[in-house]
Amino acid sequence: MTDAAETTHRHIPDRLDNPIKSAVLSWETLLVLVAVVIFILNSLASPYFLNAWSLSDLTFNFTEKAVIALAMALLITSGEIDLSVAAIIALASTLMGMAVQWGVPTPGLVAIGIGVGLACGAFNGALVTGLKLPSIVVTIGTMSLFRGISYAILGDRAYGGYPSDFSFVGQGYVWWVISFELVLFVFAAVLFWFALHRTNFGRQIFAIGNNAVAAQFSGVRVARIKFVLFCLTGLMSGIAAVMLTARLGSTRPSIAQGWELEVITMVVLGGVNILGGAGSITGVVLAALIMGLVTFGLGLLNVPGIVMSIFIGGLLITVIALPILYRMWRERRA
Amino acid sequence: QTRIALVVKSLGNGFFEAAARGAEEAAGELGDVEIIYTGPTEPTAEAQIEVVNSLIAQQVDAIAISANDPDALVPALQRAMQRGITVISWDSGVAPEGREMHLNPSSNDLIGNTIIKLSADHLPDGGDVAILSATATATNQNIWIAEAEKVLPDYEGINLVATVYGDDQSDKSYREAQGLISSYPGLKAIIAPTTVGIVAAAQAVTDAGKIGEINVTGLALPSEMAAHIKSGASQSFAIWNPIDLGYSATYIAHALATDAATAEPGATISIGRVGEVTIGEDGQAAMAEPFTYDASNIDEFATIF
Amino acid sequence: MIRLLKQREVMLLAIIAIIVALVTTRSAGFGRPGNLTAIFNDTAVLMMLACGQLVVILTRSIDLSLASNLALTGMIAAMVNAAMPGIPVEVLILGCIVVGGLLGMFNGLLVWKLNIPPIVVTLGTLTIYRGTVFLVSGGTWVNAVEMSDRFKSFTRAEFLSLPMLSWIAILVIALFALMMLRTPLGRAFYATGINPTAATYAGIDVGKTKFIAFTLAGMVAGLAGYLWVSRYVIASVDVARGLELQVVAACVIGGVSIAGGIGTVGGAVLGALFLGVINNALPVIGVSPFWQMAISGAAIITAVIFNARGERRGGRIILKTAEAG
Amino acid sequence: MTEPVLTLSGISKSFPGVRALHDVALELYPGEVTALIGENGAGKSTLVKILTGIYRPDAGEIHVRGEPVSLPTAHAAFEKGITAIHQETVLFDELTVAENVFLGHAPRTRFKLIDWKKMRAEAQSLLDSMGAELRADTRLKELGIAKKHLVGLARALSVEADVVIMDEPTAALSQKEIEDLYVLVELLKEEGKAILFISHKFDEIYRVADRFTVFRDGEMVGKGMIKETAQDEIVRMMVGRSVDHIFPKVKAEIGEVVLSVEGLSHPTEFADISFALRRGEILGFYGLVGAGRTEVMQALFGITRPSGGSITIDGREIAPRSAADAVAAGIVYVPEERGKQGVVIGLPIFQNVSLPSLKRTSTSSVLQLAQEFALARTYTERLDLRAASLSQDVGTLSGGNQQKVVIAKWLATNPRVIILDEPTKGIDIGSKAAVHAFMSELVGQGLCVIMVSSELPEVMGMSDRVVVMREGRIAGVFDNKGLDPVTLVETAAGIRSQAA
Ligand SMILES: Nc1ncnc2c1ncn2[C@@H]1O[C@H](COP(=O)(O)OP(=O)(O)OP(=O)(O)O)[C@@H](O)[C@H]1O
Ligand SMILES: Nc1ncnc2c1ncn2[C@@H]1O[C@H](COP(=O)(O)OP(=O)(O)OP(=O)(O)O)[C@@H](O)[C@H]1O
Ligand SMILES: [Mg+2]
Ligand SMILES: [Mg+2]
Repeated sequence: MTDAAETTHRHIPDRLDNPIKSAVLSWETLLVLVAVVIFILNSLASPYFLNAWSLSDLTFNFTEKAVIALAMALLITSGEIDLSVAAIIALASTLMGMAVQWGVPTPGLVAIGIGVGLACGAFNGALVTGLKLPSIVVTIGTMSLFRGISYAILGDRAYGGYPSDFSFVGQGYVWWVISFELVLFVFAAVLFWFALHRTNFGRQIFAIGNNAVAAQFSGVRVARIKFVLFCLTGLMSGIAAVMLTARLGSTRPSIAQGWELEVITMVVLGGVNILGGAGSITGVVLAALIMGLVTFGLGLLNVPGIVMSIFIGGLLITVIALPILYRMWRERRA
Repeated sequence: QTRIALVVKSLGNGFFEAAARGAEEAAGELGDVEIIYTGPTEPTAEAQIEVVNSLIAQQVDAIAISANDPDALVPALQRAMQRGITVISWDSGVAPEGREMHLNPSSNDLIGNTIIKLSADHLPDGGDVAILSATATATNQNIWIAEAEKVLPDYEGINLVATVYGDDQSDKSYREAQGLISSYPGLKAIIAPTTVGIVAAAQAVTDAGKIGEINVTGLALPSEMAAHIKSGASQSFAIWNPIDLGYSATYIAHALATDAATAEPGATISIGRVGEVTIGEDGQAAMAEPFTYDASNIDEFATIF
Repeated sequence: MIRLLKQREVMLLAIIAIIVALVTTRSAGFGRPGNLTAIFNDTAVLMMLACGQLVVILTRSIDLSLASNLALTGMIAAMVNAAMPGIPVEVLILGCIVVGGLLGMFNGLLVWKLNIPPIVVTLGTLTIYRGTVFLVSGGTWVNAVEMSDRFKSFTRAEFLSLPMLSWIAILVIALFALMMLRTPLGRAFYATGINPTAATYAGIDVGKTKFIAFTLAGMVAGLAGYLWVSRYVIASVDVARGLELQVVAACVIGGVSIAGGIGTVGGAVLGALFLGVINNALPVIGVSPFWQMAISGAAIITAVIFNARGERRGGRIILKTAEAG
Repeated sequence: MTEPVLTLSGISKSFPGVRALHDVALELYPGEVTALIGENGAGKSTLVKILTGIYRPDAGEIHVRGEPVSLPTAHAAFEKGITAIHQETVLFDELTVAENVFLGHAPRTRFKLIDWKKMRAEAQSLLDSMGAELRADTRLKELGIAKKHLVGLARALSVEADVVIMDEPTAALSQKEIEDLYVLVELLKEEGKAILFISHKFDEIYRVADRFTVFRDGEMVGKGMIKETAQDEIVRMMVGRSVDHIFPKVKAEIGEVVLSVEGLSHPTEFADISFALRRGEILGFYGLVGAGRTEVMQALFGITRPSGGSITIDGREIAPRSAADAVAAGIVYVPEERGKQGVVIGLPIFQNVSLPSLKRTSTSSVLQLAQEFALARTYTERLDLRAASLSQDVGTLSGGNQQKVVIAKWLATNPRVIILDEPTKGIDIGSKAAVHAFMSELVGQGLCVIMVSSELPEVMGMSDRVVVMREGRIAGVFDNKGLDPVTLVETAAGIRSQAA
C-alpha cells in the first residue's frame, strides 16, 4: 500500500453473489407469487373469472393508471414525487373537450392532450428544479391549480361529442380481446424498462435518487434530468388523459379524482423506494397487474369498492413490511 | 333465476339504501330474482364503469343504474347490451344510446316546480331565495334547477339570487349555506335539491339563529330531516319514495329481462303495488309525483326511510 | 433568525387582515366581529389538525391518514351516541381521543418498529381507516334525529360569545404551543427533524419521538372526529374526504418545512386560518365557486415560493466587505 | 498509582458483516489524557458510541469508579458523568447556541417547563468561561464550522462529568483554535477529569496525551505511557508494519501553464483570485479553516457561480455552469465531504467509477456492463482498492477506500487538472502515505494537481508552490524552496502580509 511503484495489484472480481440467486430472492419474485395467489383465489372464488373477455375487461381497471405509474416510477426513483398527475388528466381532458367544440379532428385532440400534459409537467419541473422547491408541496399546489382551472373552464357543464374515431384509443380492440389500451401500455412498459435499466439516462436516475449532491459532483446534470422526468410524468399523464377521455367519451372536471394516490400506491407496491434510489419497472408492471386482479376479483364478488381499498391499503403495508419482518426475524435468530 | 344488478351512484347514501330495500321487496314479490346491490364508493363515472365491467363479467341478466355521468357510462353500458344484458337507468339518467329506457322518480318539470313551490308556499309576499345544489356535475340536480328556473316567472315576488354547490359534502355545503346567509341579508329560503345539502343548510340556519327567518327546503329523506322539521328550520320538503323507486326499477328491469315487455315508446309496464308506467317518446317514464312532508306527517315516515 | 420567523407569521397575519379588509369593502358584513368569529369557528377543526400535522412533519414524517382517522372516530362516536344516548358527551370525547390516539399509534408503530417510510404507512392507513368507516357503519348515515341533544349542542354552547368548538380549538392550540416551546418533548420534535443523528446523541429516541408525534396527531384527529360530527350533525363515510391534503397545505402555507425541523404552531394555525378565510371570502365576494380550487392552488404555490426564499441562506459570507455591505 | 475512573473490559461489538470491536479493554485515569490510536475503521468511534450509550456492546463490562454500570441510553451515560464531543458535528442547525448546549438537559422551572432565561444565561456564562466569542442566542446555522465545534465542546462541558471523550476534536479547527483547545484540555486535567483523546495526528498526541492505547482491526494491540514510547513503535502497533516515507514527493518535470485563473470573484465568498497552474505541478492551497478555499475550488468545478473573472484552460477560456461542464473541460474535483459529495452510497463501486464516463462505456447511450467493469477494474486496481468485489455497495467501504473510488472515478475521465480538497482529512497514517504517493504519480504523468489542505506538514511536504488564502482573498503565493512554515501560518492568520 505504501509502495506506489508496486505493479502487481490484487484482482477485484466483478461480483461475488450469484445473479440467479439474487433474482430469485428479489422483490419481483414476491410480487409474482402474490399475483399468482390472487389469480388462483379469483378463479376459485368466481366462476366468471377465467374467461377471455373477463380478463380483457380486467385490464381496463389499471392500464391508464399504470401508464402514469411507469413515469412516476422513474420520478420517485430520482427522489421526487408528483401528486398532480390526476389533476393534469382533468386539465388535459378539459382542453381536449374544448377543442372538440372548435371542430378539431382526432389527431389534433391527441396532440392537445399530450401537449397539455407535457406543459403541466414542465411547469412542475420548472418550479421544482428552477426554484429548488420540494416537489411534494409544489405538486399539492399544482394539483389544486390544474383541476381548479378545469372547474373554472367547465363549471357545471360537461364536454362531449368526441369524434367516433377518437373513441378507438380508449375502447378499441387491436385483435380479439387485446385492447388498444393494453397494447399501448405494454409498449410503454417495454420502453420505460429499457430507459431505466439499460441506458445511461436510467443509471443517472439511480445515482440522483441515491445521492443527488454526489451525482451532481460526478458531473450528472441533476436539474436537467429531474426536469425531464417531470415533463415525462406530465406527458404520460397527458397520454392517460387521452385514453381515459376516449374511453369515457365525455369530460367533467371531476374526472380521475383521487388517482394520484392510486398511482403512487402502485409504484410503491412495485418496490420503488419512496425515498428514491431503488426500483424496477418490472415491479411496477406486476403491481399494476395485482391491483387490477384484486379490484376485478373483488368486483366479481360484488365487494364494495371501499372494502377493496382496505385490501389494497393492507396489501401495501403488508408487502412492504414482510421483507422487513423477515430480516428482523433472521437477525434475531443469528 | 333472474339476476338484477341495482347500481347506485355511491354506496353509503341513505337514499340508495332505501331504494335497495325496495328492490329486495320487489324481488320477494316476483320470486326467483336475485338483487345485486352495488356501486362505487366515490360518486365518479370511472369507478362506476369498473362496477359495470364486473357485472358484465358476471353475466347478470339486467343492470338498473343511477348514473354519475350521462355520457361517460354509455360505452360500458353499450357493451353490456351487446352481451345481452338488459340495461335501464333510474333516478339519474344515462344518454339514450346507453340504455333501453330511463325511469324518472317523477317528471323533471314536476320536481322543478315542486322545489320552487315549496319555498313559495311559505312566502306569501315573495322574497329572495337561493339554491344549494350537490356537485356541479350532477345530472339530475342540474335538470331540476333548469326546470325550476323555467317556472320561476309563475311565482310572483320569488327572486332567485344565487345557485351554489356544496359538492354533497357536509362541510362544504355548510360553508356555502353560511356564505349565502351572510351575503344575502334578505334571504328568505334556501332550496337544496339534495339530501346532504339540505341537512347542512338546515344546520347552518339553526346555528346562525335564523330559524323562522330563513326556511330551508328541497329534497330529502324524512329520517334525515325530522330533527329540522321539529326545530322549524325547515317548514316542509319533498321527496318521492326511494323505496318505491327501487321497487319500480326492479319490476321494470325484470319485465324487460324476461321479455315480458319491450322498451319502446308507448309501452306500458306494470310496477306492482305502485301501479304502472308508460314509456314516453324520449324513452323515459315517470314514476310518481313527489310527496311533501311537514310537521304533520314527518314522524310517521321518519321511521320508514 | 427567530426574528425572521416571527416576521413570517406577522406577514401571514397581515395578508389575512388585508384579505378581510378587501372583502369587507365589497361586502360590509364580512368584517363584522360576528362573521370573523364564525370563520374562526369554521376553521377550528382545520387549525387543530394542522397542529397535529405540524408535530408529525417536524419529525420528518407526514400523516396522510388524519382525515380518515377523523371520519372513523366521528362515525364511532355518532354510533355509540345513537345506541347509548345516556353516555355523557364528556366521556364520549375522551373516548374519541383514545380511539384516535390508537389509530395514530398504529401508524407510529409501523414507522417506529418497522421503519417503513411514513408516507407509505399513512397512504395505506388512509384507505384502511376510511374503508373501516364503511365496515362499521354498514354504509349508512347517522342522522340528526338519532343523535342526543347534548351531543349536538355541546360544540355550539356559547361562552363569552364564542362557541365551545372555538374554545376547544384555542385550548388545543395553546397546549400545543406550550408543549412545543416549553417542554423537552416539544424540543425533541424539533431536534429529531433537524438532525436525527444528533438527536440520538443527545439522548432522544428518534423512532419513539416519531411514534409520539403520530399518536398526538391521532388524538387530535379523534377529538376533531367528534367535533366534526357534532357540528355538521351527520356521520357518513364521506366525512372530511380530501381534508388530509388541506391540512398539509395549511402547514406549508404556515411556513412549516416539509423536510422537517422548521415550523411553529403559530405558523400552522395561521396557514389554516388563511385557507379558512379564502374559503369563506370567495362566495361572499361573488367569485364563482368554480374558481375556488384554482385560487387556493395558486395560494399554496405562492406560499411555498415565498417560504423557500425566507429559508434559503445567503451563503456563508466569508468576505468581510460583503458582510459590511 | 491512582485508581482508574473508568474501566472497560472484554468489550465486543459486531455489525452485520463487520466485527467492529473484539474483546477490548481500556482504562481512563483522573487528571490524565489517554490517547486512543488506530487506523480508519479500527473501532475507535464505535467504542466512543458504546461509552455514550448510543450502541450497546454485545459483550463486556463497564465500570465507573469501580462499580459495574450499564449504559442503555445516551441519558444514562450523562448521568454516570460521561460526556463526549463526537467525530461528526452532531448539533442542530436551526436551534440557538444555548439550546444546542442544553438540549436534553435544559434547566426547568417549578412546573417542569423549560426555563429559557436560565438556559440562556447558563450557556452564555459557559461560553464566556471557555473564551468562545459567541452569543448564546444566535442560531447555530449562522456559525462557521470551527465555532460549531466550540459549541459542541460547550455542550460536552455543560454536564457535570468526570470523563470527557474527544473524538478527533481538531480535525476541523484552525491552528489558533487548536491551541485554545490544548489550553482547555490542560484546564480539564487540572480539574481532575479523565480524558479520552482520539486523533490521527501524532504531533498532537505527543503534545497533549499522557497515556495511549492502540487498536487494530477492532482489537487492543498495545498501551503504555506516551513519554516512554517512540512514534515508530506506536505506528508499528497501529498498522502492523512500519511506514517509511510519509511525503514521498518526487520532483516532476514542470511544464507550460495549463490552467490560469484571473480575478475570479464572488459577491460574498471570495474576491480577486488569480493564479496559474503548470503542467506537472502540485499547487498547495493553504489557509485557516473557513478561508474560502473550498468555495474557490467549487467555482472552478462549476458548482458555485462566480460573479466575475476568467478561467482559462489550455489557452481556452471556459465558464463552467455545472460540474458536467468542468469535467468536459478537463477539471475534476475530489470534494472534502466524501460521504455527501464524493461517492454515491447505494450504488456499487463500478457504477460510481463509471458515472462521469458513461458516454465512453456505452454505445449510443445503451449501457455496456462489460465495458463498465473493465473501466472500473483498470482504475481501482491501479489504486490498490481494498474491496471484495466491484458490485459491492460503495458505502460498505472504509473512508480511505471510498476516497480511492472517487479518485478512480476522475482518473477514468482523463482529466487535465485534478483538485483534491483536504484529501487526507480523517485518514489514517497508512492510507495517507498512499494518497501522497499517488499524487506524486499523477504529476509524474503530466497532470496538474491543486491540493487544498489545512495541514501544514502536508502542504510543506507535497507542494511545489503554495497559495495562502485568508478571508476569501489570496494573501500570498510562495515557492516551496526553503519556505519557512512560520511564514505560511502568519500569512494565513493575517499577522504578516506577503513581502513580495
Ligand atoms: N452503524 C454501523 N453499521 C455497520 N458498520 C459500522 C457501523 N458503525 C461502524 N461500523 C464499522 O465498524 C468499524 C469501526 O468503525 P469506527 O467508526 O469505530 O472506526 P474509527 O476507528 O472511528 O475510524 P476513523 O478513524 O475513520 O474515525 C468500521 O469497519 C465501520 O465500517
Ligand atoms: N457554517 C457552516 N455550516 C455548515 N457547513 C459549513 C460551515 N462552514 C463550513 N462548512 C462546511 O464545512 C467544510 C469545511 O469548510 P471550511 O470551513 O473549511 O470552509 P472553506 O470554504 O472550505 O474554507 P477552507 O477550505 O479554506 O477551509 C466545507 O465543506 C463547508 O461547506
Ligand atoms: Mg472515528
Ligand atoms: Mg474546505
